[in-house]
Formats: sequence, C-alpha cells, structure tokens
Amino acid sequence: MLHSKKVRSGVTNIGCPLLFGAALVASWQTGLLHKILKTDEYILPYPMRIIDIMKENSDKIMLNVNASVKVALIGLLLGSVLGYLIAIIATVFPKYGSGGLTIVSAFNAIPIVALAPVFINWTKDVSDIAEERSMAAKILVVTVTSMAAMSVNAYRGLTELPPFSEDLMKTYAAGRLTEFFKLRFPNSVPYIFTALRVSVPGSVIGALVSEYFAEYIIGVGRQIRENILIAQYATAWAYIVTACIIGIVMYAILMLAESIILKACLHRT
Amino acid sequence: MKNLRKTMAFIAAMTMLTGAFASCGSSENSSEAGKSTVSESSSSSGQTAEMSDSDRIVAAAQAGKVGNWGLGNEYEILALLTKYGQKTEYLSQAFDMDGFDDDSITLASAMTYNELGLVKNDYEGGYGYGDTVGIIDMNNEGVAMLEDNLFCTKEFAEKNPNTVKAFISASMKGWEYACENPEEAAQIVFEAGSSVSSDHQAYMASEVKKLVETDTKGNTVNEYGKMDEEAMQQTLDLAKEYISLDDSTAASKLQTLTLDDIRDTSYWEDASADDFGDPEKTSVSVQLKWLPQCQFMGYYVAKAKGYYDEVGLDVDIVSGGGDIGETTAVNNSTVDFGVTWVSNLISADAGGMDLLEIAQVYQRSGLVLVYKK
Amino acid sequence: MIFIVLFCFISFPEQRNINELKGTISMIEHERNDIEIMLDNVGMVYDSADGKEVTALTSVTMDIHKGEFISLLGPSGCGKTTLLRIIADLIHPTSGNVLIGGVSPKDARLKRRYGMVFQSATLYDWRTVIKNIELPLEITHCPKKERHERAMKMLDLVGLSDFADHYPRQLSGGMQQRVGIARALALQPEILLMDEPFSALDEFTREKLHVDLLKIWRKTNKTIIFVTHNIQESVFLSDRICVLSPHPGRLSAIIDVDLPRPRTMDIKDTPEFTALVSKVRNSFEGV
Amino acid sequence: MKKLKKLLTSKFFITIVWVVMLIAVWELFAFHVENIKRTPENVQPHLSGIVDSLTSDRKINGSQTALQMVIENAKATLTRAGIGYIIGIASGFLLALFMSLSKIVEKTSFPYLMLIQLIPILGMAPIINAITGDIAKSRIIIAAILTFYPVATNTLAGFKSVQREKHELMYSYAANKFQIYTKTMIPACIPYFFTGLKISAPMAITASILVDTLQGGIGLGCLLSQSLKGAMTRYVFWDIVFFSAVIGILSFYIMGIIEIMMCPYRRTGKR
Repeated sequence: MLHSKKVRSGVTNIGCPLLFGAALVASWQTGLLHKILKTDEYILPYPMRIIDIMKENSDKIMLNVNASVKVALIGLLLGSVLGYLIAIIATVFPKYGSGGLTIVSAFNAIPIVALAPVFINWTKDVSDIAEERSMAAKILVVTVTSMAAMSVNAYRGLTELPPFSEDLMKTYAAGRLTEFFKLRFPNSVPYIFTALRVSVPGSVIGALVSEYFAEYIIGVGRQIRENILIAQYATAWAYIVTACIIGIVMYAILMLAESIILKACLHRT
Repeated sequence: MKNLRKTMAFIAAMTMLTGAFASCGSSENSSEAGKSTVSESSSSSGQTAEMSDSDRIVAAAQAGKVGNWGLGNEYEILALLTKYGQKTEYLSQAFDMDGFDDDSITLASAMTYNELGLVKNDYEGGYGYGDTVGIIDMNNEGVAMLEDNLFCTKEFAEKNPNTVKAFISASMKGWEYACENPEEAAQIVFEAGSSVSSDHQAYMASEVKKLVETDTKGNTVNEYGKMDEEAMQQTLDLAKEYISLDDSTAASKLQTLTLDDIRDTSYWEDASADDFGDPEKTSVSVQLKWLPQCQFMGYYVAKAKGYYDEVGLDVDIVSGGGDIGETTAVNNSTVDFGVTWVSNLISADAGGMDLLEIAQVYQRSGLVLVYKK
Repeated sequence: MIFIVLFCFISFPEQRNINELKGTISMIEHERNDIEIMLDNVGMVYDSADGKEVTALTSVTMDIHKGEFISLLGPSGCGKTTLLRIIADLIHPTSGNVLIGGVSPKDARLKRRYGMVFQSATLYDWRTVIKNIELPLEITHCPKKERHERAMKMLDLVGLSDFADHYPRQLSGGMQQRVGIARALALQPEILLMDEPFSALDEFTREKLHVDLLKIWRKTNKTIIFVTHNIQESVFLSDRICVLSPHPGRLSAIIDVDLPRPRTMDIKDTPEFTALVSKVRNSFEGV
Repeated sequence: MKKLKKLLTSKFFITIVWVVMLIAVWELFAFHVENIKRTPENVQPHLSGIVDSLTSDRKINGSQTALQMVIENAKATLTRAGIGYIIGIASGFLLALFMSLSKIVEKTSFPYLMLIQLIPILGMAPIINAITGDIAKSRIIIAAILTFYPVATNTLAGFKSVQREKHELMYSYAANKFQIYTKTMIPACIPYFFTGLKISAPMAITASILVDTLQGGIGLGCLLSQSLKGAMTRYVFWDIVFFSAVIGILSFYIMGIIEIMMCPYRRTGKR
C-alpha cells in the first residue's frame, strides 16, 4: 500500500504546484486572468513583457537588488543579534526580562510605515553623505522589525529546556557560561530558525517599505513606487517580480541552512 | 544576597544601555555645529550674495545637495542640472523643509505657493527665514514645465463631451472667482476640510493666483485654462529628454508623442464659448493631485459657489496625496477627471494609458529652488 | 504443585499445509460456536523507507472465544500492536484472514463491535469527562437524554461519577485512562481492544486499575484483547497469554492462565502466580 | 515556570517599571533633540506635547480637533481592517480545511501559500488598488491577504497536530468525514487557529493604515501621511503612531481574551 504511494507522492509534490503555476501563467499570458480580474494588460502586463523589461534592465535591477538585499541582510543580522542579546538578558534576569520582552514584542504592532519616517529623522546626523544616512535609517527599520521575532523566540529557546537538563548541569557544578554553551545555546538553535522564518520575509518587506521614504533614491521597493507614480506598471511589475525573487531566494537559503545546521546538531547529540 | 547581585548586575546592564543611547546621542552633537553655521551663513549674507545662480547650482550639484521630491516632480531639476553641465543626481527631499533647514540640502525644491511660503514665513509650520533666502525660478531658467491641468480619458471625453465641457466651464469660472477673491477662496478651501493653517492658506491662494494668471515669460493671461502651444511644446520636449523609462516599449512611445496625442483644445474652446448641451453624465468626481489646499481652490470655489450646479453637475472632489497617481485613478475609472502635472500625463500616455488634457490651469511653473543667501 | 497447562505451541506455521490448517479451523468453528475472533494465517509485510520488505508478522493462527481475556505479550517489534491493529481494521493484513463474530474486521468496525483503549487516554481536551464519554454516542446519533444516561452509567462503572463535569486536564493519569475505558464501553461493544493502556501509569495506579478492569470485565462480560509488554500484568489479568517474538514477529506460544477468579492482589503472592510468570518468561528464552 | 507564578501585582509592577523606563529614555532623547533641532516635533517631541495635542480643543481643520480627527479616521480604518480581517480569517480557515481534506489541494497550494508571505503585498498595494479601482475595497483586500497567511498556516498546523490515536478512535467509531471534522479536527485546531488570529490582528491594522496612505480620503493612514507631508501639525502624526501602536497591541490581547473565553479547558502558557 505504501510503496507505490511514495513514488506517486514525489510526483504530486512537485507536479501539482507546477501544474497550477503553469495554468496561472498560461491564463495570465492568454488574457484569461485579465477577464477574471476585470482589468487590462496595462495594469497587469503579460508575463512575457515583464520578463522582457527585466532582461533589458538587468544591470539597473541588479543595482537596486544589491541595495535592498544589503539593507535586508544587515538589518536582519543586527536585529537578530540584538534580539538574541535581549533574550539572553531576559534569561539572566527573568523577572524583569520577560516584562521587557513584552515591550519589545509590542514593537511588532507599530506599523513600519510609521517607523520609517521617524527613523529617517533620527538618523539625519549619522553621516553627511545621504546614501549612508539613508542606509542607516533603512537598516534601523529592518533591525527593529526583526528584533522582536528573534527576542521572543530565542527567549523560549533559552528557557524552555528539556526536563531535568538544568538539574543535570547543576550536578556537574557547571557555571553559567558552561550552562549557556552546553545547554541553553544548543537548545535555542531550532528556535532561532523559527524566528528567522518570520523575520527573513519580514526583513525584505521592511527594506522595501523603508526605501519608500529614504532620502537616497535606490532600492527595489523605491523603484516599484516611483514607477507606479509615473504610471509605468509594466516596469513596476518587473520590480515586484524581482522583489518576490529576492524573498524566495533568501527564504530558500534559510531553509537550506536550517536543514544543514539542524542535521549537524542532531548528529552531534 | 543572590537577588541583590542580580539587581546590581541588572542596573549595570541598564546603565550600559543608557550609556549606549547617550553616546548615540552624542554623535548627533556634530549637528550642533551645523546649526551654528546656519546662523553664521545667514549673518554673513552680504558676502555670499555675490555668488551667481549658476555658481550656486554647480556648487550644490557637486556637493550632492540638490533636493527634489522625485516621483515625477524631478524633470525640471534634471533639465536645470543638465543645462549647467552637472550630473543629473538629486537627493530625495521629504515633504517638509527640515532638510533645507538643517543644511543637508542646500538647494531645495519648493513650490512657490507652498514650501517657499513655509520657508519664508513664520506662521505655524513655517521656518521664518524671511528674505534671507533666495530662489532660482525654473521659468527664468528656461526649463519650465507646465503643472496643474485638467484631464480625463479619451474614451470618457468622446462619450461625454458635454459633461467635459460643462465641467471645464464651471471649473474655470471657479478659478476666475478664486483669483479675483483669493482670501475668500482660502476660507472656502479651509472650510472644505483642508487642515492647512489659514495663514498659509491665504499665502497659497495669492501665490497660486500668480501661476494661473501669468505665463512662463511673465505675461498676463486672461483666459483661464488656456493651453499655450509654446509652453506645452517646451514641456513635451523636456519630458522626452528627461523622463527615463525602463520599459523600452514605453520609452520609444514617449519619443513619438506629439501635442495632439496628449491634449485636445476643442473642449476648452467650446467651454469658453459656453457652447455645450446638457451633460451626459451628471454625477462626476475629480481627483486632485495633492492634499486639499488652495492649489486647487478653483474647484472648491466652483463647488461652494454652485457653479457646478448651474451646469447641471454634481461634483465630488477627491483629495490626493497618496501613492496612487491621479493618472491611474482616472485611467481605471475610479474617478472621471483628474488634476495632474503635464509631465505625469505624458509619462502615463507613454506607458500605454489614453489620457487627454482638456484644460491647462497653471500657465507657468511653480517650481523654484530655494537657497540660503 | 505445578499446574498442568495446555501448551499449544504453534511452530512455524508456514511449514504446515495451509489447506489442512483451513480444514482444521472450519472444524473447530463447527464444534465451538462461541468463537469471537478467528485469526487464520495472518501476516503483515511492510515496505521500509529504504525499499526493503520488513516482515512485521508471520502467519498467526488462533481463535479467541467470547468473554475471554487475552493478552498479546512480547517485546517491542514483536508485532503485538500490529496484530491488534489488524483486528481493529486500522491496517489490512498482507496475507491471511480475520473474522470477528463471523464478519470481516471492516464490517465489525462498521457495526461498532469493538471499543478501543489506547496507550494515552486520548481524551478530548475541550470536552468535559461526561462529554468525552458521550462522544461515540453522538457519532451514532443516540438521542441526547439516553446519551447522557448511558454515559453516566459508564462513568459510574469506572467509579468517576463525581468528576463528570471536570476537564481531562484536571484528572490524574489513572483517572484519565478510566475515562478512556468508559468511553470505549459506551457503545456497548462485544470486544474491548486495549493497546498497552496502563504502561504510562505508575505501579500503584496500575495495580489498582488491574483490579478495577477485572471487575468491569466481569460485570460487562466483554471479550478483551490486551496488548502489553509486562509479564506480571498479563498473568494477573488474562485467561490466555499469546506470547509473540520478534524478527520476524510471530506467535511463539499460547499459555493458559488457570488462576482462580475472581482474582485479587493477593494472588500475586502465590507460588502458582510466580510459577506462571517464570513459565511465560521461559517461553521467551526458549524461542 | 516558578517565576511565571509570580503574583499579578509584581508582574504589573514590572510592566510599570518598564514603561516608566521607556518614557524616561524617550524624554531624555526629546530634551536632546529639543536642544539641537529647530523643529523637534519632526524628530521626537515630548510626550507631554503629544498628550497636549490630543487634549487641546484647537481645531486642526475646519471643524475638528486632533482627537476628533483621529477618532473619526480610526473608525474608518478599523472598520476596513475588521472587514478584511474577517474575510482573511474565513478564507484562511477554509483553505486550511480544504488542504487537510485533500492531499492534492494541499500539495498544490502549499508552495503558493509560502509564496504569499514572500510577496511584498505592501509593494503590490497600488496595483491591487489599480485592479479593483476602489481604494476602500483594496484596503480591505490587503488586510485580508495579510491576515490570510498566518491563519491558514496555523490552522493547517492545528489540523496536523491531531494525534494519530484520535484519528484511529474516530475510525473505530466508523465516524463519517463530517463527524471527524466537527467532533475532532476543528475543535482540536482552535488553539492553533487563535495563534494565527493573534499574529494577524495587528497585521491587519498595520496593513489597513499602510494602504490608507496610497490615496486620499478618510483613514488613519491618510491622516498620517498628510501630517507627514506637512498638511497639518506634525503632532497628528505622532498621535497616530501612538494610537496605532496601542490599538495593535490591544487587538492582540483582545484575541487572547476571546480565546480564553472560548476555550475554558485551555491551560495557560501553551504556545
């Protein structure tokens, strides 16, 4: 009963979504989608046209991709490290720490669109060069948005330990540092990935939105906005597709890293 | 004991955090120096006043401190920079004048009727620079592009010619009245829900009046909404040169556009001659390019004074200021009419929309570059 | 004195002539019409992840009588749970036949001939104790009033009448398992299938539940098939113990337990009990 | 766990301490900014200034004070967010249900479900607006899309979390599909469903505010961007930032309270 299913499930796993995607693109290219959505090929250009624009402007697109990815990655890194540090502080001082975590997670509820202009004003004096201070503002937005997810998850990873493991460490008379590196840190690794799964897409979106307001004009998000404002929908779509690809690639890399690292962790124990 | 240790460590951590914040703050001290240079430069105005406009433009461009809002408002600046042989780069200017105020932008874009007023005057929201600032006028530099116009889709105009004519007629009547009574117009706009302070509103009305009644060469215009061939052609030529489109199809279409593709004077002519019948569509809406303010006082006046009712139209004025261009809103029939800048209409038509200018309200460019003397 | 035990050793049934075996079984069926479950040459082969065939169970042939308490005893991997799941129609044997009250496991299931008790109580967190017991009755569209009455009766049977409106989380593990038994009995099935139901409980609770289970069994007269890896437990509870051995899973012995009933805890101190326990243990070593 | 069992009063106290600390840091900054900036309210105003702007009866536009404006616009935004939220919840739940009912549906839609969270919906907002042609509609749709993903994935996780024994139990009762879902699957996934609701409640509000900024009209985001673009005093912007933060946090807790009311059997602290 099972053996034939295995082969079949492999086929359906890839086949079904592919088929669906192909059907979607086909209905898009043939104009069926336009009829369903009651729109025109101006607002929703054909896929081939979008791809053409992407090909024609690959250099310019890559320039903007670089800028956006840089913001997303640096912000993600800073936010995650900061978030993890906050989680550590919260673990060391559980009484005040968890209260602080509640406050940090509340940042999640503030719309980034509101944060972006605030941060641009805050970072005005970071540098005389507009490109640098814009960068700082954008990174700050991404940092704040990815910090919350990391601190909450990492705190769980640092405190929700296997039963008796803490006691075991005590019987070894292990110091706090040993306890951290031998027990708490390894325990928190899967939680780090849980946080990253939320914050990686979040960092991309944070980068795109913060570009809207930045002083220095660069980035995929900014291009989407500029092109829509001058009514260049086909070009805007090219950048939207680019943004999707950035998100997908970053997520795929994360998944790959997760599977490799978690496997390595499993082998070790 | 243990608790005490914990508390101490906690306090230490917090102190460190606060310290980090404080040091972060101290890096801002550099701007304190910046602030003092503001007063210095303004006090030593006599010395720098000798600088010519072209020197200013070159200096600011090379320092990378020319500002503009971008998003389709930048073409005149690009043309100006090109004129002086500078790289066509500018800073993205926020919608306040803080960047100008703190010197991160030395040559800032300003509309005569809005930002310039805020920079000069000291009413609420103003920076109070008074006459210590000077301007570079796009009209004088020969790079003026026409701004606020009225437009709709070709399809709508063909289907509802009388509605279009009636709307133009009543709107222009509104503009005429507003320009004759700018203070009353300002009050009407304020009561219509604008949140701009009434002082600034009054300033804006008087400045907008100038744009509506003076052409790019400084001559007085008596016919409201007239489409001046020469100014339109200059706008189209500059647009072809400075609107850069990534989409090659759109870019090549842009180069083929002629005035006849983007405007039709017949509706305005008939409207001026009061030569139109009953409107086909009586309930219409108009999308403004920006937030409700005196920039659009003609429409608010026409509505408040009942000019639209007189021609049998029920008009809904939709304020703008968002990311959705007014061109899109008109193109997908969210609204019937729109107010936009001619350059925006040109790029929309190049992109594949079928929009038609039906009246040109502003006869000259309201864009200036403002600098501290 | 050592009890004389009927020792029925079914040695490697694949060596037997299957036709002959089938004949024997139909004969037995004629002779005794109180057979509840009939297993005929039941085998189960899985495909493992790397594509190899894994034999979970090789031809098991046996009869289980009405009202009998049967234990399936063996170490992990011996196929005892597989056998129970085959009877419960949760999996289909790759060879052989199963008849429950004369019908296939599927028909038996559709007729709700058996109730199941799992290793974990598998109670529904969001239902109170009484609502948990009512669950199967809801599924069979039993009228509301009758449903409640029957559930209360079952709850009474397991001695938890006072806890009807508690949520499962408020109960101890032993109490939860009692609710599980009450729920399995709610549809008044003829057969109770129990898959290591007490293995997660502490020794004290388990012993108490053993006695209680025997009481319930006596009152309700069900046929019970009880999967366990605990020798003492199987000896204390069962009429017969089916000893299963791993690699491949097979029925290696059936041991009759003719300790007198009703059994109490004291019986565990008797030499007969001890002797049976060692006999069962030896039956493993003998394999 | 021991630490969680602290008395409510002390927990309350800790929160107060944190809030006071945050206020102190904010004010420290505000004083600093006040000294170096000509328009401190554009960078960071004093909290007292923000409170003043809310309580003052000065009319911002022709007829309303700041507080009246915020409340009126908040009503519009929250209504749209609410409608979008409900649509998102319903469609997210239904998709999860179909995915759990049919392997084909699950396999087909799961990669696309992942994709939805990777698409910059906020970047696409103008296009959705262009397609629908109605700003109010697109505001609702985007709130719905953002709600949709967390609800769908969490509900699906809830369906998958049902123990094998529970499936077997229902199987042994010969329960039909409808009974399996109403008696087992759906009640079992409720806590997961609420996790999704709690995540997406602030998101729906954020989205609604963000999409407001696309075009004029009524809504918190419109007001926010107008204030940012200098159409009215900057304090309105700060009022909205704080208001939206408070509403976002409240929405999270309100969903938590509803969950506790709906699930009396749940112990606290799970997930």
